[in-house]
Amino acid sequence: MLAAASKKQYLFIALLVIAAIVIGFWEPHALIYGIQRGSLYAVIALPLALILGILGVLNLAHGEFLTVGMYATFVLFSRFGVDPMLSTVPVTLLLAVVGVAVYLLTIKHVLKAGHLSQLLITFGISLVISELIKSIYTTQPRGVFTTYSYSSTTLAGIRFGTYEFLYLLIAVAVLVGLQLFLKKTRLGQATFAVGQNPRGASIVGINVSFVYLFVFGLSIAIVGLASVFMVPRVSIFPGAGTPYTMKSFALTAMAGLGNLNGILLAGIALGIFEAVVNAIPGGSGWSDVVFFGVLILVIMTRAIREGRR
Amino acid sequence: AEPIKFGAVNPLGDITGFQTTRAMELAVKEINEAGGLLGRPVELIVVDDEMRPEIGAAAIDRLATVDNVDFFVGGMGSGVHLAQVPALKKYEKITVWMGAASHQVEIAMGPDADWYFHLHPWDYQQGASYGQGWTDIANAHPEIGASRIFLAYEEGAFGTDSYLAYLDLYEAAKDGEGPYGQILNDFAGASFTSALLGGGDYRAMLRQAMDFDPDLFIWAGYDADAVPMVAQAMELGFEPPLFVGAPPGWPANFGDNPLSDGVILYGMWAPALKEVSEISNHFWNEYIKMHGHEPATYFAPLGYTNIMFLAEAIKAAGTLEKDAVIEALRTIEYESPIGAVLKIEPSNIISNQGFTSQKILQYIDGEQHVIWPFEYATSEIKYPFGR
Amino acid sequence: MPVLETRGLEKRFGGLLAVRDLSFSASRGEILGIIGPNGAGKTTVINLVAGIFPETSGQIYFKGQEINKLSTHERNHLGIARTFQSVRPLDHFTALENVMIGALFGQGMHLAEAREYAYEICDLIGLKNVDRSIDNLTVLDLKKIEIGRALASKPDLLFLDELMAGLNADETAEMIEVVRELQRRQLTIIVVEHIMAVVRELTQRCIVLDGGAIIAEGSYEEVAKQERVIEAYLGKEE
Amino acid sequence: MLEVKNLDVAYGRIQVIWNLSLNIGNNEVVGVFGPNGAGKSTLINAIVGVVKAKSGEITFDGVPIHNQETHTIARGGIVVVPQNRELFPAMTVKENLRLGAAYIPHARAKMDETIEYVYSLFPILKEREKQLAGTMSGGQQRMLVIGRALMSRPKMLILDEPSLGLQPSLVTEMFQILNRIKQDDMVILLAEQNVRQGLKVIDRGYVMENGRIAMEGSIEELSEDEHIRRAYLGV
Amino acid sequence: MRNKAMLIVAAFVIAAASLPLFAGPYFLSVFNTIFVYMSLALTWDIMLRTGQLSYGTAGLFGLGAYASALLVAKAGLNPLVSIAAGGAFAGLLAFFLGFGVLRLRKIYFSITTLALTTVFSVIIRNLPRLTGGASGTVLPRALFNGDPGKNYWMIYCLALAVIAISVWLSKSKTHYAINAIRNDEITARSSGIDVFKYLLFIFVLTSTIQGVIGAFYAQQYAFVQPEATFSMNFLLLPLAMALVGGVYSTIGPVVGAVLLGLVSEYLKLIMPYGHLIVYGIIIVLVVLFMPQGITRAFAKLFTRKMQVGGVDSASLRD
Ligand SMILES: Nc1ncnc2c1ncn2[C@@H]1O[C@H](COP(=O)(O)OP(=O)(O)OP(=O)(O)O)[C@@H](O)[C@H]1O
Ligand SMILES: Nc1ncnc2c1ncn2[C@@H]1O[C@H](COP(=O)(O)OP(=O)(O)OP(=O)(O)O)[C@@H](O)[C@H]1O
Ligand SMILES: [Mg+2]
Ligand SMILES: [Mg+2]
Repeated sequence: MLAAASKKQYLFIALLVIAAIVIGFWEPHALIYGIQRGSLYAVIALPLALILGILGVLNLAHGEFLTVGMYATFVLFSRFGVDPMLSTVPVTLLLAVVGVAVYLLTIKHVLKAGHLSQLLITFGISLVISELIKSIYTTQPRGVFTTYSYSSTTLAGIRFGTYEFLYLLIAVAVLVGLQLFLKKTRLGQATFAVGQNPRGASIVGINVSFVYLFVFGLSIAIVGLASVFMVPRVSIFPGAGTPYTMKSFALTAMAGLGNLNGILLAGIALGIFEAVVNAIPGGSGWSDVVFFGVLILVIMTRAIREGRR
Repeated sequence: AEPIKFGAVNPLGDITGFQTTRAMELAVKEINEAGGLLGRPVELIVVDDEMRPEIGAAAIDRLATVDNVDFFVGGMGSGVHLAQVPALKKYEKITVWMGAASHQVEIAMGPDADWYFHLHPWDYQQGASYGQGWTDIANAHPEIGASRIFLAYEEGAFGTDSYLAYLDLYEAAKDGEGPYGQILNDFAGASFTSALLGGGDYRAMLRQAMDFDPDLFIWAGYDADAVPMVAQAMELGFEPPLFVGAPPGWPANFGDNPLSDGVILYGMWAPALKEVSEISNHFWNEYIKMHGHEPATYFAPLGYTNIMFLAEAIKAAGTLEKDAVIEALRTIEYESPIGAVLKIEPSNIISNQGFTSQKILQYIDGEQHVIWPFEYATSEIKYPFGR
Repeated sequence: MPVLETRGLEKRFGGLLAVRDLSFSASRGEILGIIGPNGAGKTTVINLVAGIFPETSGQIYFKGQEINKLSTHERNHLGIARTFQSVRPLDHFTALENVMIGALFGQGMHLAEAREYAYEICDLIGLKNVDRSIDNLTVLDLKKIEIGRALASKPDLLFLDELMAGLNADETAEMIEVVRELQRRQLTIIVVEHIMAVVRELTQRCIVLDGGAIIAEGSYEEVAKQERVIEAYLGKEE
Repeated sequence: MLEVKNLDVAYGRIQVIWNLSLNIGNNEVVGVFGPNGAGKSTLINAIVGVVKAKSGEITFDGVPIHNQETHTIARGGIVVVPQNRELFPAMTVKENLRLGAAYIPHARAKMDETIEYVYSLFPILKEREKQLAGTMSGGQQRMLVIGRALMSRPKMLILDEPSLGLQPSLVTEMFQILNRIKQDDMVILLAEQNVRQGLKVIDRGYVMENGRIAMEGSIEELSEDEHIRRAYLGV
Repeated sequence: MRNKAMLIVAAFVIAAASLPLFAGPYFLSVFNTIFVYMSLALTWDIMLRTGQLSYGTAGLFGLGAYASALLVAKAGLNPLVSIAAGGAFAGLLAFFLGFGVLRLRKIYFSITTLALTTVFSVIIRNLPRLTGGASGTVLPRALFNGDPGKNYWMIYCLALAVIAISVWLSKSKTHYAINAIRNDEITARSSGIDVFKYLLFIFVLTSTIQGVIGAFYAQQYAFVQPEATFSMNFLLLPLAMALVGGVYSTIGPVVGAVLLGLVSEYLKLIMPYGHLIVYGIIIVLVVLFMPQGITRAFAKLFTRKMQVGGVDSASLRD
């Protein structure tokens, strides 16, 4: 399922690279922005895909966990003067704990109740989290400003911001880490097995409930990691993470369920598409159409091709 | 005695609606402590609209029929308010509405609703008032020009309406007419997706602005866009001489951000007004005393104004009789903590419009200062923006 | 004219040729056995004829008409029905409703009519307590539901894929009776089985598949004697 | 070695096993026979913890296991070949086999060795090493699930209708394999419809009917019983 | 037993119909909204009965709203006619889209319907000449001039019609087809069910209803605006209502809509600030303690083995 890059994927990578080169010559900024934003989308989508693939839960509260991470980073910064970069470890751990707690309190009890109950419970959770944040911090945005997050360099006459390349770095690191974990560790292999057949997994000696707990905790921790690196670049408000739920869902579907590598590719591809449209004067208003248009196109072509086979 | 009931519909989950409500509570408290109106206490009944149109409309029905309020006050978003228009028309109670800037509301309300009073400047009025402001500033400071304006606008109703208004103003300015007639030579705009709606990457748009090389760069978005917008401009090296933001509210502690220095903003009010206005000072102190936090947006003093203005009119009318109160609302003048005298005049369609202009403010050394209108100015303009 | 005829039927799964150059036919009222080792391609043949997935090449004729291009439900309307090797009941329905589905859509009956007919079918195959929800039914009952649903669409051609697997001797005998009764009603039946006693009892003719191709054909007694069949399939036991 | 005492099992409100007791001694191969729906699979599922007992006690080597989770029971040495296979459909044949050993410490050490053994039993599995389990034919999947269970090197092997869907030659072969395993110190519990073949490997058998033990006895006793002969042997 | 149930239902229908005679505009307004969401919840549920989890209710709702509003604003169509036209437009579009979208299953269907919602709203936003763009279009007057009683009766009749359709579907041949499809498509096909035909029928039917409801909504409040009209609320709230009440049934979404609608109004009354937190907690608790929905939980309390809307509760595990 969570397969290594297939032949088709290499073809896609090649196409992406060619497109990237062409765009790079025509509008280098679009390429840069696209890669940066696309990577961010991918980091956030990866854990959603993981939870969807293994637990079968479409987590509607995904973006709210991202928001929680942002506020945690913000609090560390504003109360204790901790630079966001230094918050990486505590916030990631905190979110892991939050994930585990939410799992134990809620998700765990509805795993057998079917995916619709899970959908609803995550919707309820998202409501509770965002309203709770609202009542504590109001809707007024907060921010953590650091100079390094807006530094830029000029290369071959092109000036661009450097910080967001971190997103690419993190995306690759998270992806590689996840793949190594899934392929090379016994727990990772167990994760695959549980995703496909929990009962079969328990029969061969896998502790299924631990795998679920671990996957959920790990995923939310990754969300926390992403949130830390976003904080210096974004406004923090109760709805800050919300739009990423659907974006992540979109990337997961575009990559195809279980295809983690595809998520990074899809993220970057969509990021570049978006950036190109934005670069065209008057284009920005259409960028969502392009984002979702490409998504629909990819899903449809795949469905049609598979239907014929 | 039987209280006089004011029914308010505000989005309580949002900072604007939340603080508006708090400010209204302050006003009601002050009125009652001063003996109420016509010898009767005032009661404020607030219903949350959850920023959902149908909920906002139902709230009107509830206030009118269950709570039997005498007046309607409050209100923020145009989307919610549009849905309330049919209900308001049904009851034709005196309504003093403080928010909802979209001219669509005015169209929906139509010219005949003499019981409807609208306090916030309409979108087109705001555009016009800025033109006036920049003309004044350019006249006062020969080195400052605003002949090339670039407008960045968020893709929703708020931003788009601003853009359309600017296009009209620009058309007029080409013939030397209108508020921008004397200053504007060239105008361009580009849209962006607000961070509030999942955007937040302005760089493509900012690069278009940079290519245009404006004297005045202005963005119409939301508070969530403020910091990333300035910061991304810095990343790109984009430093227009005038960097203006026009969101309805600003992030908490924006002034503490080093990038804020010199950023110009449009708004109806700034905390610094307490230095020049008695009533502003009063409002500021009392609000903090009562609620323990500072008013963050101009909606707080506007909410206070909303109640006080209506109360003054009732006092002036000396009765709750509808025609008399309408007459009073039309004639009285109210010195508002917003930093302006509130006086009703007709706007394009409706006959009872309150404020018609915004102010030009600027972050200087972490504080919001008024730089125009000059009579309320708390500081000289800092020019040019940037280092 | 044979009820079913295939000509040069082939199915490829990636590198694997699961059915190769397969030509056979079945005539009205006949019970044809398809046997062969695990993975020989028996279920695949059923899936091809039923239109679950497309063939790689070859033709399928049903009652003289080429049906290659028809979709599964259209083939069912023409009169092809099948059971599944691992039972696939519709568990939102009662046993009776499962059977009704066949009558409703295979036959285009109205609800009341279909209900009547489903009762009839259940009677025929000896399915009792038909108004129960099916999630605590035994394997035998589930298998009966399979056959009942298939029958309710009044097929001319019926595939039975390992219908007897998992039944004990008693139950098997009961099922054999059911199939016999169907034959008396002029159905063409193709049975796929690994239980040789059943094949011997039921079939007039057998084809033996191995690696997707026919390696023997004839009555069970004939094919069971062939060295190749014994080696590839039956083993030396008994 | 395994002892089941007064077991009651219910699915929701429907009770399917009633006060059932049985035991299996060291080095024994025990068969459970019975008509469809008698509760054989339920009994097996209760032993391996897939369904929870309502009351009663199950001990393995003296250790109570009825409150343990399936994976703990598996690691403790009881492995099942489920009636409905429970494979990992989107994994290859080889991955499925390896998973059989990967989470059982003592089996993991001998993984490579065991896999060769399984391949020697079912050559088709080696040939199809890289095929996805879900695309294997019904009989091939049955081989795979038997192979996967063997990979765990269990102390006790429970087989729920292992011959289901296997070609005749393999059925024979499989029972031969069981005969061989039985000599390697393994306890086996076998539920079968193919009683004729089953009687060839077991030491002792139980007959279940309606969730209760209807009869218990040695092979001779069972094969001579008139009822058994008629209902299960088809004579 | 059956007669008694019929009597109770009839009493409810009549009581609800006569609400305007004694209830004030506020209650009418609250129930008006409840009926809007109830209808959406039912259509979402009907689609779900085929196994397809649609995220597109807001999109077709919005399209219906826009079609109707623009027909009134630009072509001067009678508002009542325009409501029908809004539904027809949504249905027609669904018919054409269906040929593509209905090839998809599971999350691919869900995300595509969601993506279409965004695509619709962005296209509408970017056609300012026709649609009024981001600031929307205001209609000269509200339906029935905002008369709460008439508006109530209108949406009440619409909701009744949707309930009737839902009940009829659960008694018709189509019920068997779509439940079979949800259960196992291969079995369904093999039993002669034309899967695509039924999916298309249900998709067009539910889309038409969503369009009608959207059109009514637009006419009642006399405006359309992309942000308000394509709001995610028109997806998430019906979804929550159907699930809280109990899916795959008529009674579930109906009860869910009434309950959640009233609860949210009541909560607002007793705690103006922060009531949405409690609302969220209630949803979480309902899922935890009544994962099959309130109606089934209660049905179980009263009868040992009750079937709700023809589906046994055990069949919810899918
Ligand atoms: N989707 C698929 N992809 C790849 N190979 C497949 C697929 N389906 C079947 N096969 C292979 O095709 C061959 C024929 O399978 P089929 O299911 O027809 O066998 P069968 O004769 O029914 O066997 P059995 O008696 O075990 O049921 C097998 O080797 C199987 O592994
Ligand atoms: N998940 C379940 N829910 C409810 N009832 C069940 C469930 N599984 C089995 N049953 C019922 O429990 C009883 C025993 O079933 P079980 O599968 O244990 O029988 P079995 O002896 O293994 O039969 P078979 O030979 O058919 O495999 C049957 O009546 C069956 O319908
Ligand atoms: Mg087969
Ligand atoms: Mg069994």
